[in-house]
Amino acid sequence: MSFPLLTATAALPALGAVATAAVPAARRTAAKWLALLVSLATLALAVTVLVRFDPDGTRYQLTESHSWIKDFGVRYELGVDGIAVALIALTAVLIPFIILAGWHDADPLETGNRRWRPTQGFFALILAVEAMVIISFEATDVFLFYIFFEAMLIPMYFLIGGFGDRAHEHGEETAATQRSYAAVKFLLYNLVGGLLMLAAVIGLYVVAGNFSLQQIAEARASGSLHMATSTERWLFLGFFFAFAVKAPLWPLHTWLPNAMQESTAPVAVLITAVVDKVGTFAMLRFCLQLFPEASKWATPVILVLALISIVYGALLAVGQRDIKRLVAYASISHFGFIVMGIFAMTSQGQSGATLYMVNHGISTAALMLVAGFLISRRGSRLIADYGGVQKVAPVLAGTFLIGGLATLSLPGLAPFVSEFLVLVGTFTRYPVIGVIATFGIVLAALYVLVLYQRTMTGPVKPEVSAMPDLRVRELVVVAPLIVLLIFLGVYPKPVTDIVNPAVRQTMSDVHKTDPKPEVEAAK
Amino acid sequence: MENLIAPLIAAPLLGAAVLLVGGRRLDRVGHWIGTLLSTASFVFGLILFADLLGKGAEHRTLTQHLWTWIPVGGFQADVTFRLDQLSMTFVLLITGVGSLIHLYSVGYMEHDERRRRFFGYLNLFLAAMLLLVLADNYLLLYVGWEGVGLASYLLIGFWQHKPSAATAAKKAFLVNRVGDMGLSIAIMLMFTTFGSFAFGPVLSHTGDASEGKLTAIGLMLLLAACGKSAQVPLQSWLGDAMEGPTPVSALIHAATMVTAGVYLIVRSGAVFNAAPDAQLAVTVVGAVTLLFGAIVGCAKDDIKKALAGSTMSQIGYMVLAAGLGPIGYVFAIMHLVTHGFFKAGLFLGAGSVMHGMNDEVDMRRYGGLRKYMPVTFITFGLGYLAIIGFPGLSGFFSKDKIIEAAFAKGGTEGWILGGAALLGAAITAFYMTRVMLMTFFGEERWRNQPTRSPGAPSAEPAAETHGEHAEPHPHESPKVMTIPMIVLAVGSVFGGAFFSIGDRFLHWLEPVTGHSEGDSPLSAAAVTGATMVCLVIGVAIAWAQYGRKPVPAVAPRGSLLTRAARRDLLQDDFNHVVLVRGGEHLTRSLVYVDHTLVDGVVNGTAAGFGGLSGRLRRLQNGFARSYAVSMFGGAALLVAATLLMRAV
Amino acid sequence: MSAAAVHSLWTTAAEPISKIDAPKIEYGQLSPTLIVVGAALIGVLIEAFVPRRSRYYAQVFLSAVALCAAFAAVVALAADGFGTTKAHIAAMGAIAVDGPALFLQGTILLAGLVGLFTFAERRLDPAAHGNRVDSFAAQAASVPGSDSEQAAVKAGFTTTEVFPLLLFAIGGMLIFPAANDLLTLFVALEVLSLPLYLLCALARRKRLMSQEAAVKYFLLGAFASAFTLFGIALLYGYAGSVSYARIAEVVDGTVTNVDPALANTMGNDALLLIGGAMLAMGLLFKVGAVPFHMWTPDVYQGAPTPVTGFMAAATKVAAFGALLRLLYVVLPGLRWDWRPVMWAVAIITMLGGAIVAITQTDIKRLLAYSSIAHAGFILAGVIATSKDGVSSVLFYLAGYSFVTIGAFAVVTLVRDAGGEATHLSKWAGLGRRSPLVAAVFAVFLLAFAGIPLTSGFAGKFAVFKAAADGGAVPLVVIGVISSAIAAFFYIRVIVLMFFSEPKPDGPTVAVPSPMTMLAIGMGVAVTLVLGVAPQYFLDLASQAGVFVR
Amino acid sequence: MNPVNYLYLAALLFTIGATGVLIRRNAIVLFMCVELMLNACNLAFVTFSRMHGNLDGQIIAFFTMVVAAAEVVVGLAIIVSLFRTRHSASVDDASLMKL
Repeated sequence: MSFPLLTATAALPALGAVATAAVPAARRTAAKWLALLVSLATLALAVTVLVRFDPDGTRYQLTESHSWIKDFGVRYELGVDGIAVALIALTAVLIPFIILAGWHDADPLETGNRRWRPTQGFFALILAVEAMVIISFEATDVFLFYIFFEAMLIPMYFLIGGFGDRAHEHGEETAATQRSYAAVKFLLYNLVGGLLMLAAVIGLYVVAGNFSLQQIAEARASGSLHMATSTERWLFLGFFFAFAVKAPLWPLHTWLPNAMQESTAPVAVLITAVVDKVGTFAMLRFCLQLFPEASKWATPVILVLALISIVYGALLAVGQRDIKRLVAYASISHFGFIVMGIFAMTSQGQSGATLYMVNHGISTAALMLVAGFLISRRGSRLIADYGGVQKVAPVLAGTFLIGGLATLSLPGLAPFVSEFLVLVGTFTRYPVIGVIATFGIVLAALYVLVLYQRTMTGPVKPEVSAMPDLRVRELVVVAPLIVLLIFLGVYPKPVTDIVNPAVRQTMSDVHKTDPKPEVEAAK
Repeated sequence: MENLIAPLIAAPLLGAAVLLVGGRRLDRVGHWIGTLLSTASFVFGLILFADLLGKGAEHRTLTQHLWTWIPVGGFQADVTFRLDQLSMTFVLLITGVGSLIHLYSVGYMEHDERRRRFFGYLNLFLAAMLLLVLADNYLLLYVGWEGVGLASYLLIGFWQHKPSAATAAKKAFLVNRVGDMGLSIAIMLMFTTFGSFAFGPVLSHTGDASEGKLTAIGLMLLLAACGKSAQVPLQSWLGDAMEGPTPVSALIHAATMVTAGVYLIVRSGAVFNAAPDAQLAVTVVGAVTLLFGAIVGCAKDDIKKALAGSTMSQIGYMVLAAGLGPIGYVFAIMHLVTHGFFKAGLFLGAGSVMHGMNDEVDMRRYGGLRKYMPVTFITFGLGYLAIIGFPGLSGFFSKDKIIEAAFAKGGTEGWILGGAALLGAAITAFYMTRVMLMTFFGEERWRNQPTRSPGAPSAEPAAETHGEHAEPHPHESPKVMTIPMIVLAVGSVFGGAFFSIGDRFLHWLEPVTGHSEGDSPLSAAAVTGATMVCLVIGVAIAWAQYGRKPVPAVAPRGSLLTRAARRDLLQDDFNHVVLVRGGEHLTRSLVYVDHTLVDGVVNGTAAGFGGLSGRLRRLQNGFARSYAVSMFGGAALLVAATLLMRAV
Repeated sequence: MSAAAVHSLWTTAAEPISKIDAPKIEYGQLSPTLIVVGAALIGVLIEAFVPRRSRYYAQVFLSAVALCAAFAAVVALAADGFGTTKAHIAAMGAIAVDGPALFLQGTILLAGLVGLFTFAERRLDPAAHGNRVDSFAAQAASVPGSDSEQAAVKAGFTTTEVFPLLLFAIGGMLIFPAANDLLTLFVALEVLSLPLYLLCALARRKRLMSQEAAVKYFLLGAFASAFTLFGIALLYGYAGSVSYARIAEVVDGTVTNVDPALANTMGNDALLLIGGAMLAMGLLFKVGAVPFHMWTPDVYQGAPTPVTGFMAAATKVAAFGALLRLLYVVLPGLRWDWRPVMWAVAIITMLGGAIVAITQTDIKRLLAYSSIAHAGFILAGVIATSKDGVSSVLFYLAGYSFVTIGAFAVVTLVRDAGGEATHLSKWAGLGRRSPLVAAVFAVFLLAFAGIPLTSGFAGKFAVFKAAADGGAVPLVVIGVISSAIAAFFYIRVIVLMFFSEPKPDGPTVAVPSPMTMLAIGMGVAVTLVLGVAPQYFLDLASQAGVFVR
Repeated sequence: MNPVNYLYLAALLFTIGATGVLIRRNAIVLFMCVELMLNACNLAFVTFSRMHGNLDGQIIAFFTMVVAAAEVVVGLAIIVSLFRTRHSASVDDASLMKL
């Protein structure tokens, strides 16, 4: 029995959350530092996971397995494959930046009330989310995964509804109502998805008799566990629906713009960059492994939905007047790419999708956090309220531009690699869809550049004329992200090396192989 | 020796990094750092050139593998550079002209407080452009391809506080993106066809692939080329790109970047050779563009826009040549190089004129400048002679060859293309003469016109710095600006001759592009003669219009064609109406749909339950007896149902 | 029936009664009930003889001790194996001592204990004339607002009768799920109901509503029990006996020694079906299933909140226990007749409860409707008719009862000038004023909503799993949907507490005595333990999942 | 005569009682109707007892009476207190809580 590394990686932030919440009201800064340190320690653990993980080893590594709820056939089973490792690393990397970026987001307005401790709560909740996200990446027991997949909603819900942008064009009262609307919407959407998944989870148990991903997958592969076609499809739909809501896939996406618009930038990043990844990750791990046939059966529809998400999201992003909403719709478009890559069922597509999850996390973080800094300065989310910022705050503008360029996946920056892989992967099997999806890159350029032009260029608006440039803390947040973007854009090999074997496994689960190129086929 | 390729790119890249990250503390030395590093890269280029010359014609290909970039399944992308005669030519052109223009900019941007940043962008551009021409596979080329796009975006919009500049920059990037879409699709096609997208495998296996696939690839590559090289129908951005500082127009939008499309086509020659339909398309695009550009060039009063039109048309020539296949490749490149010299020279000249004229760009407010800025006049004049193809100057050789090749294509196509090329030559002569006359001859229309009339377009904000309300005092530019002009002028005078005497250039490039003499229906002499005739006609008409009678300070209404040409032959209006307006409507309606339909369904469901709840709770009316009724009814139902169950 | 037979019957009856062998009662095995009832009787005596000042303490002490002792007895019995191997029927076939019975009795006793704590709370209301007051009327007989009431309050009267009443009710509840013949069932039903009727009427504040609640509860309860009784009568007519075992035999047709006299009525299925339905209706009334639920919101709202909490928790447990026994022991042979009906009831209960709750504005009514919805979920498990079904229901009930009492205990804390501030609008911004209380309540709400890591989720999962195993997949799907609907209004409350601005005239949160704290604390503890590590309790429940017959 | 008729009578009484509960307003009358229902049950019990020829039914009847008595005690207490506060025994007046 070796040291339970995975458990530790998830438990540390959880304990950190408790500790942070327990910090007395007056010691606000202490809470912040505590949270930051915990997240950094978690990052260290995640790195050890990364190091201990052997890409060419068995499929699931660092596994842990304990009996938990015997009656439900539930075991506490953890294990990571390449995909999970990559995403755990992403999570652990992003959280410190999120905390640092949100340093002042939760400073209480009225300091009179001794019992009201928003700051502690804010950072505790962030850590709680981190813990739950990490463990759901690690879980190889469907039930265990489901529990945290659902439980994660609660802290997210409080983060969205409890903390919003300070200055709001319509005043605090309406801001509060809009926030709670967004929070409720988020929760209900995901809860409905989750509950339908619950039905499917129960169904799976009735069919399979246990929840162990590996056992079921093996049983399926060996044919010892037979599922009626209709059963498999229903179960698949139950699972997929929940993940599609989380992802979010058109037409289940409308909660995301509200949630991202109303929450503070760091929380918005937490939503898109971290939490939503669980959805796409789960498609890759659970849908494809547990229900390979049904996945193939559903592929055409899903691909079309993904395609719609791509184009639709991009077009709506162009039409937005609110910076955060714009980024939200951009993310919807990007999630379309991810889903498309997963269900293209080619190694390029799926490696690309995984890589995309990582890169999208980083790029969105960069763009959104800088946007957050911008908004915190002017106190408005409306694009129209800005103009000429580039002249007064060149560094801010520059970082914003880089974030934008990453979002439109400029070659040389990380997202390009993943996006191109997804496109190629799709194109090799579904040329038409691939080509249509390629329009996405033009639209992406459109919304990013329009956003940049309207906010950063042109004559300086009086309201922004006194805008200070990025502060040191903010630079510390943004610079590493940009470095990461460039590094992964130039040298993504470290990630692909980890991911590829896992993808190969998944491909074999669904009995698919990459189509041969014409020339070889001819020979 | 090949290890020198990476530094070639690294030098300007380093420059860009240092200058952009370095911050204000580098303001005073920034421009020199930039110039130095671009020159360094030029030196590396020369060394490599010497090395290549030392080798046998067949062994003049160096490759340098740096690292594996994207390895996923069959998809293997490496960061590998390939230096052969073709890329060598470009390297020298880019770094050479690039360095000169760096030097020029030192003087030109003197009064701009963001000069450091400008040089950073310039270096970034050089790096990207070098990556483009040195890449050994299409994906890496794509990186450079978009890199130059980015640089051009940044440089066009360099004066970001001017909305026009910002818009122009955005437009350029977007239109280029459309082209990039073509390139990425082409790469995907290559991957599905050849299982690779490196030059080696793709270009050597074109024989095994179906012609349909190859045609598709070719057309997609053409689309890419159209975007980058401002060919019809994606040419609209080039004119607006003149919003950028003049050195940018000279380097990026005349000499180097816009010729990337030609490079792409020539590089992919093997594909096109195997796909005649694609080739035909290329030639058509070329021919159309060369006329289109020329016509636009005739109508513009903005000197830079006029030159932009001419650039468009000259690149049209190159594309046309490239479309002709092995007959044309070499000459396409040759014209590209010579064009690089004289067009850069012309732009620098234009810049110098504006520099002396309070950044006035409207040629109708020039006139008689030859005695105020002699150096500019002479260099500009030489460039002018070169571009119209005056015998003996570089343009003469390169363009003449293209026209020959066009005829050599044979059949009706040959005649049409050749005819177009000839016509183009005539128009070129016309509009260039027009520019020349309006700028340097005639009476001095800039006198007693203290302020710029609002209608006239304004390019340079530097105007704000030195007195715009004073009457302009034309003066020669400083040495740092004139020297590059002189060098380029020399190039544009002797370049063509140097290349063509003994077909030096042909032999140099042939191993890469291959070459074949087509059978021209006309003899070389006949073509040359015809060209000369066209030239004379063009010049004559121009002289008749702008030389003999004075040029009106305000543009006359002009013929329908003229007015159309002033508006880029209405192509922008088309874009605006169809794409912009249409797009806006589409997005607006989609936003509506998303809010009312998609979101409405969700909220509607919630509201529905709420209403149902409100109706149901009325049953709870507070009267104990009504509760009893429901119980009684329930009991009755229960009993009935149970009995029923038994009955059925 | 022939006259001769009748005559003989009379004559045998008329004979001098020589010797009836005294019934054999296993006092040990009935000890839990006996202890509680005995304590109740002593409580009455206390009311009679102990001076007023010290009654309260005496009563509280006595009840606490009695409940603990009874619980200890239950544990002892269970440990002795009466839950599993030694399970049998005691008291001449009147009372079953088996797994479900013991498990439910244990749950009821704990719930009762926690309920007792909330009954005994005296710190919440401001002290009237220098003596602490609980949430019960000073003198139930005095007219609200009258001088006599004033006087009673001034004199510091307190209705300490509530404690014996509570004990009586608990006693009835203990018998209810253990009853093994219909007569015992009926008596237990009344024994548990009558005290509750009274308790409902005893609120200190809002007495009109309290009395109204009592009247409604009483009239409807009596109405329902009349149906129950008639059902019993019909069953008796059907089987010629009220003992479960006997009836089951008749239903299964495996009846032995039929005396010819019965031949013509016995086995008349009409009697059986109608009787069964009416009996079931009585029980469904107690569990608050649609359409017999309508008393629930009014009574829950009007009754004193501690009573409501206790009632909502314990009564449900007892009633479901009885229902389980009825359906599993008496009418299993009839499964194919009552299952579809129960399906329908379960579905409309789940949906009805959840949907109507959406628009509620009073926290107590809200919880009432939620309890209705939960009754629906539990019914889904009842229908499974499998061992898993039983144990899942037992588990669910255990978890649910603590959440409920805890939730209502929290409600007692939120007060303003008019006593408890039960209107939802008053709860706005509670999370700002006292995050702890709000957080605790949020935990209960999340448990109600069945969010993972709470007992609510574990229970819901168990029940749905059993149902799905039993082939009731559509039921599961509907259950899932209705819990999504239910989630909506639980969340609404959370939103109100945390995300809306506190009102200036908002309520204050009273600082309770350790007793209420203990009640709430136990609620939270059980909720989380059953959510995170339910295995032990699931084992317990599944061991206890077998009825003796 | 055939004891089954007593059953019909019992059912009739029960129904009358139930109907009374549904239609009458006065709490006392309501309550009496409930009592009627209980007694209908009693009748059924003794009848069945008679038909089955065992004494269980009759015993139960006694139990029922006791229970009914207990109900009366509790019920009247509640109803009276309600009457004293509202000065009306109509159950429909007591409808503060609704919806």
